[in-house]
Amino acid sequence: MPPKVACVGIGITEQKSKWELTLPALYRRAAKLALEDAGMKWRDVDSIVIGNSPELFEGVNHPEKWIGEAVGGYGKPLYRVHTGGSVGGSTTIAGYVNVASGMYGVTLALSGNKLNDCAHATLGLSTVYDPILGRYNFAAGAVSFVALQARRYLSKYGYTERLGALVAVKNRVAAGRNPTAHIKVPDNYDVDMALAAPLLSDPLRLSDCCPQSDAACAMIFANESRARDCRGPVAWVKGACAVGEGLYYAERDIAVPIALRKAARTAYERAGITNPLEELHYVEVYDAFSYQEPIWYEGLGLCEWGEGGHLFESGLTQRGGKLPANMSGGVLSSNSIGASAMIRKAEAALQVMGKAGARQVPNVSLALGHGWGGGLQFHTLMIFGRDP
Amino acid sequence: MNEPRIYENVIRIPYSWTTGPVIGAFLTALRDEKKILGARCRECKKVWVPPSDVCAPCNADIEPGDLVPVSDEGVLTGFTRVAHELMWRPADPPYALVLIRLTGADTDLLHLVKTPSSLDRLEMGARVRARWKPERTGLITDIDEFELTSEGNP
Amino acid sequence: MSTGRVPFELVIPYRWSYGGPLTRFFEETKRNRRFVGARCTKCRCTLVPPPVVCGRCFAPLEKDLVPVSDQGRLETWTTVRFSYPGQPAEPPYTLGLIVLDGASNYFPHLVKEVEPENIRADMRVQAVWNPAPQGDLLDILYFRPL
Amino acid sequence: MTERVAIVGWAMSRFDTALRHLHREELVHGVVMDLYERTGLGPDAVDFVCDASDDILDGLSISNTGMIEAAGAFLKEETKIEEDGAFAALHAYQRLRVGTYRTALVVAHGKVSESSAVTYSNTICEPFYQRPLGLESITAHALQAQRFVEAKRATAEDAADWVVRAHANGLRNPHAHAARALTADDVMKSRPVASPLRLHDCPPLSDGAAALLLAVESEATKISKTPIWIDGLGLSHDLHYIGHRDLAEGRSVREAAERAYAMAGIRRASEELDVAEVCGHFSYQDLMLLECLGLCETGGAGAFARSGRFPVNPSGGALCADPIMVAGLVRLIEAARQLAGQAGEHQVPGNLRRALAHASSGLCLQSNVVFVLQKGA
Repeated sequence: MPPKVACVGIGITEQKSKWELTLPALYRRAAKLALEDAGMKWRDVDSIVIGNSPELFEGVNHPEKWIGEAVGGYGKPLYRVHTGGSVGGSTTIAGYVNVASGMYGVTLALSGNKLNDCAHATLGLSTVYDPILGRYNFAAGAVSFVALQARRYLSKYGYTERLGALVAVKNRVAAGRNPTAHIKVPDNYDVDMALAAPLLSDPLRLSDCCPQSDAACAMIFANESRARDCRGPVAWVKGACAVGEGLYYAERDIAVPIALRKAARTAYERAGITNPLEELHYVEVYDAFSYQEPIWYEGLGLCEWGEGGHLFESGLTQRGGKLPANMSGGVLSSNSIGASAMIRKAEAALQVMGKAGARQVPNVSLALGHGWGGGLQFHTLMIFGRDP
Repeated sequence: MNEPRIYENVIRIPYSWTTGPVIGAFLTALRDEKKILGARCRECKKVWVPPSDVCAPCNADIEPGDLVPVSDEGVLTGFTRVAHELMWRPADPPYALVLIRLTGADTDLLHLVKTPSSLDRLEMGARVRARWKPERTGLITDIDEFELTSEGNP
Repeated sequence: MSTGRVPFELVIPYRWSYGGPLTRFFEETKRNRRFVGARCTKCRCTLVPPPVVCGRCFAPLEKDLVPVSDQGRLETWTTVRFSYPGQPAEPPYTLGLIVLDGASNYFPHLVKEVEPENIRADMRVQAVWNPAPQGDLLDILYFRPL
Repeated sequence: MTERVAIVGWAMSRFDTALRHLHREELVHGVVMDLYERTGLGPDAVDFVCDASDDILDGLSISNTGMIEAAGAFLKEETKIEEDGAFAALHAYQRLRVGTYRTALVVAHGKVSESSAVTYSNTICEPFYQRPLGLESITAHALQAQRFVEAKRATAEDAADWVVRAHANGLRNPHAHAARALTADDVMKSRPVASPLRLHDCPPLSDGAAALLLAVESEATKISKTPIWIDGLGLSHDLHYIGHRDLAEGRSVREAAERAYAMAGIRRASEELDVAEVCGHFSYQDLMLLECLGLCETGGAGAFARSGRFPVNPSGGALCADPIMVAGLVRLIEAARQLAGQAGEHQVPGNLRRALAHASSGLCLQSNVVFVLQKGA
């Protein structure tokens, strides 16, 4: 059994379109929030792992070489993780691995980005596809690729555009209770208002799509003895897993995330979970686009393939439901591509620690945070528990 | 083996990087006052030129209030005469990239020496002075280059 | 003391190698106006364009490429209505994931000659070949309904 | 106590100035298949895949999207470390120490012929102070070399002798594609690039890929007759702006070495190690590394190298083949090959028991990782 590791401190900056800070200063802000949350000083950190979204988004190659000294990295072990949109998740896992390996007692993991320093963020996105095959940007842009996923999901299982609007309402309204969320909608935001939003890439309307935010997130992981020294509540890592699938492989069904199902099965095994729908008390999925939430429910094994929409419509994942999901407002309300996959795990940990403020859900002792990246390929998961 | 097929193209992405208050103040001082600012760390008192957002050894924040002017004169603490053709070069060869310890600074500034008369007399410890561009836009290249001053070397 | 923005256009030239499989694929689309795929020795699926390996099985592909029909089904599609730099066409245009008859993976391309509201899942589509092919993805102009 | 970790397999693609006929996925697939053939294993023997590559070098954001299939990581646990493959090997080592994995495959690739070392290294510079002045790998390492010479720690002759010796070693290594018979005179009269660096003080441009297989102890002894144990590991990171640090100090190299030696219980490196593969990329930086890794005393690098009493870079090092994102992992492979007695023509004779491998990331040795390897029990 791997050694016990806990998340002892979390820092999430405001997620907004313009930060008047350099990239290192933005990461430093998240690091200071996390140290304060953990009641720790810079010198308590033994190693650092930095995640950042694709370099062409910000135009700085190996940005950890510039960011490192601003987050206490001078003279410390430090390296960078990068797996596209899931980078926040894989950086969180790398932070956990640094401690669980026994090499370090306390590790600071950070991830984020300043996409708005790029005049056309979509230009950065269009470099995600193989230059020769994607040359005419046929599969370019996250929006169109996910739109293809959404359309496939609707036509395969018979759901309508109303499902997207329902998800948009749940998460956009939930964001009202999250001080760091980017988009705030009026309290009376409803399905009709969501359905009235302009179509961007059928079936995705503006209401179904995430905003472009800048933010940074920091999570501090500690081994058992260092975690016991922390005075506040901590969130114990029960299971962590990241699995990848191909892009255009044989018999791929873009609406059936088999890599997520494999990652979930492995993470549940490590966490000793046999029935996730019953045993989990809180979930944060990477809902960059509304239709993805029910698809990720299926990948997480909360229901059978095709039943994600019905699970959502049952109200079970609403505030007050048996398994609330994305009470932070999710990626649909704030998307800093570099930070979002870590923020999903941070929100799950905050719920377990009882430190989620206005968005706190009662008695959460087991919570899961998800993240995806690449061409709908990489899925990262971390499960937190209240007890070691 | 026939000629392998190659697809040539260019990735062209415009950026506009946020300077933040400290680097913003440094660049603004270049543009408006032909002044070079350093950051004095509140804890170790070291003057970092050019300034960044943190004094890393002390892990102390640096804010605009910590900025102090330093001289635009100093001595060479390093140089390299660049001969090879670089795709992205600040000037046509021959030019030199140099490290300068400005009077009042505790670290070295990277910059250029271009004029032939200066290039011939490059040596460690040589005294240099900034030559400012008449039109300045708030970039490190508002200083066109550093010239060796004629007062001879120590 | 102000904070500001430093503008900079990053321009990086690249010379990407097509590599064996893609070179042969686009020779066939250019010279013979046909698709070729590679068949996996383990799962027997045919993949278009031919990849380096059958990713799912990590099994080698048969040496000889197999011709594949230029007709197929449109599994999913999206009509793009917003503009962003580097788009393949002026919006609105429709992008689709096509599964060619005899192949078993997605082939992304444009879909035309049909109104978005008339598109149905898995409708039959046919490639429209470029009269002046250059040996790239535009050797196929778009797919249209059969 | 979690199990020890060993290197149990490796493979290197052909290294050359331009492997134009290969798509990057063909290059990676080839090296992974080669590793499987050498070890008699297949993808089902691998629990975790760790990719190392760079988006700006590949001209492809998220440069590992295609590697899931090419490297056989389909539905496997995978991540990408955006640093030299040696840093990905460090992460893979950490994964194995956790206890949930038994084997880990590390694969790194870089095709500089598809873009350029200048665009790769200039974009590493922060955008305000260094980038507009065109600082890139050659000029940055030239400034460091000049400071090293100015500090009387090495001379141009020392550097020339080092290059001659490296190329002589490289001539016995088929992967050292740029190795040539050189005299000190050839080096000192080669085309000036950025003083004090001349053409032969600099690494060649190389395309290439490499793969490494790690395993926990109970698995390692089944896979390999000569598992090479990772006994020591150290990593450190220095300031970014070139004028903010003393370029000749090599602070983060010393810190990384101290940490690796402490973990491996090494007190006097040059006596307790038998061979070293170091990755300074440039001649002066290789000499600087000899000091900073504690193999010789300050100012003694030139004499130490000339004495030949301690084999360093028997493979020829990065001066003879320098695939970006891969050269550091190659040092780790070459050090392991020496201990396993499988270095072919450039095998150092004698009973080698402990080796050092070093890799760096960023400009002017800003970040460094040091491995101490041990053969046998």
